[in-house]
Amino acid sequence: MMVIETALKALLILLYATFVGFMFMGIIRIVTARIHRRVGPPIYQPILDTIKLLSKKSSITHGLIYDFGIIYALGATILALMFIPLGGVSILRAYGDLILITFLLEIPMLGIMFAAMSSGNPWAGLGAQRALLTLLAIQVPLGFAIVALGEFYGTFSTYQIVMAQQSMGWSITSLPLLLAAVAYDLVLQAMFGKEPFDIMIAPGEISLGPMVEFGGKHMGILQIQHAIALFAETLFFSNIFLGGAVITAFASPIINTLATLVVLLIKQTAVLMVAIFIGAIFPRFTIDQAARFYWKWPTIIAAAGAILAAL
Amino acid sequence: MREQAIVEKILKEAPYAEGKVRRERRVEFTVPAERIKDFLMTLKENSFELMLQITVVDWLKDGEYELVYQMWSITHRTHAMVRTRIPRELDKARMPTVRDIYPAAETYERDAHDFFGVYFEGNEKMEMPWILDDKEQGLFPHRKDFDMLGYVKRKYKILDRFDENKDNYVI
Amino acid sequence: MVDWRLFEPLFEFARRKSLWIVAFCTGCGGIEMPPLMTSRYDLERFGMMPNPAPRMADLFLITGYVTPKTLKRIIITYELQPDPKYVMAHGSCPLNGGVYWDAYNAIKHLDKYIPVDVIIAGCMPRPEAVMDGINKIMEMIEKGTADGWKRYKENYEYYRKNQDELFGEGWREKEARRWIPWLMDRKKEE
Amino acid sequence: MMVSQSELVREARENGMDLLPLDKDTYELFFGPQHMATENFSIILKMDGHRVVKAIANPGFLHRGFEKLAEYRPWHTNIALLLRICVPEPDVPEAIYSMATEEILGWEIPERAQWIRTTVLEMARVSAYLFWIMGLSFKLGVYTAGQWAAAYRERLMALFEQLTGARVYHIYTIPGGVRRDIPNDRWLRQLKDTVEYIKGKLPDFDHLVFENYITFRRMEGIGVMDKKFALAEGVTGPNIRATGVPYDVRRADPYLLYPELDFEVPVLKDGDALARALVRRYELEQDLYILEQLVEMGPPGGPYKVEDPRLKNLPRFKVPAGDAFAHVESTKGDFGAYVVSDGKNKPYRVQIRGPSIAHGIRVLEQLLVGARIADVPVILMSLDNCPPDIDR
Amino acid sequence: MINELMIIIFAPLLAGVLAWIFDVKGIREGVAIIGAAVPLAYLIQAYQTLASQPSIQYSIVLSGFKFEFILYHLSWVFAMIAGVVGFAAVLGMVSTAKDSYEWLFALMSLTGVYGVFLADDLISFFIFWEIMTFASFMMVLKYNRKASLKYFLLSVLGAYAMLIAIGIIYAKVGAFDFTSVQRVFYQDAMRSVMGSDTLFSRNELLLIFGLFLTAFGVKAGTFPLHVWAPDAYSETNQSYTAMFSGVLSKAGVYGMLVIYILLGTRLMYEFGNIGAAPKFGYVIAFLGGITIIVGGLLAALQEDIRKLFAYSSISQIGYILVGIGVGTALSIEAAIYHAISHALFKGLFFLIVATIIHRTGKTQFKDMGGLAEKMPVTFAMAFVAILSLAGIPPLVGFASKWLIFEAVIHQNMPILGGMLFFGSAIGFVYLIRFTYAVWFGQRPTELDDTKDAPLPLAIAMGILALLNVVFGIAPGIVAGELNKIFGKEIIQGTIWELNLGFGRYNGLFITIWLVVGILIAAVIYFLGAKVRRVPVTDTYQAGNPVTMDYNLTIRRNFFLPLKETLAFWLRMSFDRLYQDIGSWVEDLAETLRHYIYNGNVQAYAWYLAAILIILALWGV
Repeated sequence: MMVIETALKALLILLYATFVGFMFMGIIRIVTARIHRRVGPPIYQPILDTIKLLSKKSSITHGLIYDFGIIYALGATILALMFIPLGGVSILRAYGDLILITFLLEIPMLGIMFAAMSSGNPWAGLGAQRALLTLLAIQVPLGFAIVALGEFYGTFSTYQIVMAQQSMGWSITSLPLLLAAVAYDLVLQAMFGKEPFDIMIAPGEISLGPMVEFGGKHMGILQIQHAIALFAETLFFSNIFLGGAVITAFASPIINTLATLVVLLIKQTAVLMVAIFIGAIFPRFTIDQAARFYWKWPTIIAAAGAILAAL
Repeated sequence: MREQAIVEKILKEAPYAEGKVRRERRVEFTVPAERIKDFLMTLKENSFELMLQITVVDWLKDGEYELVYQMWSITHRTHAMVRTRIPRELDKARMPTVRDIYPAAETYERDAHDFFGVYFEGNEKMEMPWILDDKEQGLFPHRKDFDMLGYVKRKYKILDRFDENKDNYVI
Repeated sequence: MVDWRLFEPLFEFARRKSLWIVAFCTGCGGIEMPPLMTSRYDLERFGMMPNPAPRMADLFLITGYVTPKTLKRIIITYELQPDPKYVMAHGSCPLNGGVYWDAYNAIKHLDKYIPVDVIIAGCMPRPEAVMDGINKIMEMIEKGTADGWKRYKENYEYYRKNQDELFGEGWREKEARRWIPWLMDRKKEE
Repeated sequence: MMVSQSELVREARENGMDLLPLDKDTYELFFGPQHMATENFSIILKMDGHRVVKAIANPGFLHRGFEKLAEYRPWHTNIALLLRICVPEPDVPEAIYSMATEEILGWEIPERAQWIRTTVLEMARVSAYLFWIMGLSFKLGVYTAGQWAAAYRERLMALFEQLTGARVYHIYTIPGGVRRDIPNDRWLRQLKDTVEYIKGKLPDFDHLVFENYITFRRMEGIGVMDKKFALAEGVTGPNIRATGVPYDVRRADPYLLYPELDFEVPVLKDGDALARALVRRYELEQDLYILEQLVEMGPPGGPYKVEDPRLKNLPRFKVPAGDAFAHVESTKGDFGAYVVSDGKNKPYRVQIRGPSIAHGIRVLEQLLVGARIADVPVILMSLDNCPPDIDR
Repeated sequence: MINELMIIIFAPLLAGVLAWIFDVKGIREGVAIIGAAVPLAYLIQAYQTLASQPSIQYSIVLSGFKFEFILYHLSWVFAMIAGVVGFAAVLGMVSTAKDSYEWLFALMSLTGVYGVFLADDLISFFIFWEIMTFASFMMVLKYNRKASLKYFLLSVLGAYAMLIAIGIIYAKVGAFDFTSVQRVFYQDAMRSVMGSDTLFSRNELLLIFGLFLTAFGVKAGTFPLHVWAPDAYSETNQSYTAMFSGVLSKAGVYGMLVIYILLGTRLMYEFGNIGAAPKFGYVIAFLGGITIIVGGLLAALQEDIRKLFAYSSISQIGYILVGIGVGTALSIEAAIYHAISHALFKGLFFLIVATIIHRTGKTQFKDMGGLAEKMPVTFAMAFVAILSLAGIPPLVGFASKWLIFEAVIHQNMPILGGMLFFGSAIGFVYLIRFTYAVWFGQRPTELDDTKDAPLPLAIAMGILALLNVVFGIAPGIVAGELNKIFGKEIIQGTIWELNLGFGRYNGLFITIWLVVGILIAAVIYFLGAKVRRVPVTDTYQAGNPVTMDYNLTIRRNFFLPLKETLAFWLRMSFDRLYQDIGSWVEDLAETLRHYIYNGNVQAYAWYLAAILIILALWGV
């Protein structure tokens, strides 16, 4: 009985995350279009794109790992999603360890890189090079931000951090975590692949880099992965820095849950909007400049936050 | 006149050439093909800094190619044409390269070689693929005796749009 | 397996509303692509966007005249695209040569070499005309008549023969190897 | 159908070929033509890590043989052909061909036609610069600026459309003047408004692109040419002005109304990609200023083309034997035409000198050596390489 | 009567000597495998004994010196590492060893390691330490003289440091055995708390600590004493390197633990704590942190497959040192856990490297590529190893790394935490470089006939890969053993779960949900269109046709941007500094080598004995 309940819950979370993730992708496109003074596509456009990609009638492969890398990327993203507390409904929130989630949010990229590299395309190789160095660059401020959180709250459980914020106020209201949040937000820019850190795909330079060989269903799965990852990353940020949401004001648990989801959705959208606005007004760094940038200001900010939190 | 002075000065340094002023800011020289390098050296010393283009004109009637080196002097604000003539037979149409005087000439020479078959001796990139693709041996499309319509019909296998009898067609 | 025919209308709708264009500016029509993508005409309304990777693109816009050198790349890029794929030729030149009807270096009938679904007349076709052509191709996808990719598969020998006649047998290898001597000359560099 | 690398190798070995990768220290990267950063143009890069070791430009994808085709078409018909050489600003080939032809004919074109031509050329320059800003910002990744630039360019397109009847290929300047008159005064007012509008939007581009910290980091010290190198390679236009040579055809070899107009020739000394970009940015401002002056001046009265009975029968229009060279300043550089006539109704030889042939092949190949792969599009864009005028 | 401890220690050496004497192919391999398997079997058997009694002890008196040996939980864990990885390495050597010389010294070094782990007095610790160093030095010498010289010089440095430290201790304590030494230092600590005179002054204590740190740091490959490791690890039989890096470097780690056991209390009271972590441990931890970063960055920039993993070893040892340095019970457990997982995945990696080199004969990345198609089994093993090293749940690498992260960050050490994060990312970076260059991309045509791994190597890899997976999904197995060392439940939870109170990790749930996720993805994948296999030449090349003549893979300088970003730091090389010093030391070293490390076991032993006697006399 419990297994069925868990499975049902997981399915609901997955569907919700996928749907909202696609909506986020649509929002990104629409808002970007509005900044460009265009109408932009309908909000459900990413869903159509994905259906189209999945319904392609021919597809290529470069070997087993080319297929498995993609599947692994989506699987790992689903795995990461299950650990992030979504109000009161997540499955494995008791195990939602900060460090575990940080790792889990990174490993889908490893799957994509495996698949991309196995195609043997030099552009994909260049993309992998850039993706890995971006990962390396963001890791320092990201690490300090996570350290700051862990030290501030004395626990690594995301859920406990969320609960602590319900009584203590949002994380960003305290100075060390505000610094950490600023650094983490800069890191998110690279995680979303928005300018000035869309170095990995850089269509004008290396023709989408790692994605260049994916087509048809491979790209379709990657779109789904991207949607879920978008949802998971914004959710994680809202949870650890923006107070998450655990609403118990209403009598009915269903209404509570819905209210929680709405509050979370608002916070996630806010995180997304910041990323879009930053992305719209900056050119792209080159990879070495990005590394130098991340190792300078965000690292200093996040390290300051971590040290303050440790004192 | 300013242009006249320039021409006289250059002709003094290069007596083998002929020169005249065409109009304001336009001068013109004619040199024998074998002295072209010396003459361009003279021009460069007289501050004709830019080489704009090497034009080949195929004078079918005379059996000669006319090579026109289009030069521009930023100092004198004057355009100079340096004309020289070489035979148009493919094996005789050879010129010394002026790449060492004007490096830009390398590209223009490749261009002239590709379309007219003028061989510039000393230019390493002469045989390097340039604009034309899958060139048939000895076929230089900008020569006057190149049968364009025949070539098009042969290559692209279309016959419908050509009026065979009209030799002097207009579109 | 699931009978996907049931979902075919949905797929057709998605294909119609999400045409990704190969970013290959083959001719002068490329100059009208930025206006089409930007605020005055905004093709993204219809879910179209340019995509540098042919593997995930659906629509190949032949923007203008095609020279043999470009045609080789067009064929290679076209074959990289996954089915179903659509080709829209832009302007009169791919149709019959246009102003280059007697040019020695322009392809006269593009549809001899790759199947073309829609041709827009004009030189240069206005963005409105291009949008009309796109509308047309959307209609054709809906009706199922945009079947150039099927024709290419079925009549592969025909297209292959025409390509080989124009470029000569083994043109891919020949074209690829052309640059090797010039890339290898290490001694010359020094 | 399973094709694997092993099968390819086996097949090759059966054919007696031993396939070996060329050079394992470096790898080959084909940059274009099917690439967002190059218009139909290809560069073969030999790469080491992310640095370019050797670059070979591979032009010719757009070669249609205009110079040959022009020999088969009557004098005026060639206008409809030759303007396709430079797609972003097709008025320039029209103007040079017309000017060269007029020089052979010995015609002086009426003042009104001169005013219109100058205006059209300047409008073309502004629209080409806006197009270039779009290209640059797309390559740099600041798509907003590019989208806006393309949108503002549309206003000029609309003006062109009213004036000439076409958006892109205007076929407007003909030997002897222009094809038709200015439609009405409203057009002039619109031109004035548009110029003001675009001028008001320039600060936006400054914020987004030209004064942006990241742009500076991306473009500073990239693709540096010095004065001597630029002169030796025949570089012209903004590219040579960015190295400190104040060479502008509009000043050096004045044509049309330019002697009467007041404008500056911006010159920078650094010679890197940033300097080239900034020179173009300043020139855009100057061009808008010129357009303002032209609108202020107003079109002089009189005919808009030479009144000549021969123009009645254009297919039989003959030009006396002779040759002439004419050039104008385009946004890419010194755009020249050399026209030879043998007295028939068709030119004997037309040679177009595109500016990109100088900076798009040899200069590009040399500037790319040692550049990062991310710099390749930036260098390409900062040189403002226009493949069709290389290929013709 | 021969004690089982003696069998554990000397069985490999005996087998090695036998293999050396009976230089017959087939027999020597068999003998060697038996020689490596016997200690393992005895260790497994000892597990049950240890369940009932705290330790197994044994001592022999030899010419006045009393050599004591002990097997308790800590040394059992380390000996098991040696047993498993050593056995796998010996299996691997069946395929790669060229002659009996290698068998002798490989097995001799195994003996040395066992001796170090089981020693209970300083003198036998030192002697076995030197046996281990000598044997591994001989293994390197056979392949590359220059690399061996570097190794030799630093080993001698370490050996003398240790010898002097032992001498000082002996001079004051008058005994060698760990128990007495530990007791003396404990009493000293008590005295210093009470303010009375101590046996060892503060400076002497610092000196001993520093000397031991140098000695063990050399073996572990700690920054800035790591310079020997890349050369020595790469310039030897790669199957042996599995043991060299997997086990021998753990001797250094074990040494650090010995510092804790012997001097820990005194040092802690003398220099105080930061939080729950001792101050002196900070030195170790920060050296470890710097080692992670330096080793990782240099690993990413290598062009040689062996060098990459050599530097990677250095980087991973850094994690262990961080864990040890932080010095809480949890962090030490985490460090030992990571020592286990490092031995497992790095042993696996070096066996993979051995396979690749054995089959292709190439070591440079630029000569490889596209081997995944040709060596599927090896690639599968490499996949496990990569995921494990990169710290991808649910493999063992993640569990141990996670423990270190939690232990360090929970102690409020922000800078170390940042270093650890950087280290995990740099792990991704160099692994991708390895993956891309070796397994994927265009295959040079001369590698087209490459065969998969030979059976012994495949079995060896299989053992290690299996353990990687098992200990990852069920991390509680290892945690349970580690808890026994401290005698209390520091890491709670079931065999699937690690529960620290402030953080939880469940390997089973992760596995289940990963499988669920992958199944969902696979369903979507299999509903899509059929796939068609295309060769590497049929890819996006901006529209251009290519053939196999072109080089399409970034074979060299893959991380050139990183190199350029770090150009300033890369200019500072400790290796070069040492080389400059070494240029004038070299002549001396050459002389020394001629007389001392000349391969003559006897002379070496005599020499050591003489030094010991002199020191002992001087001390007294």
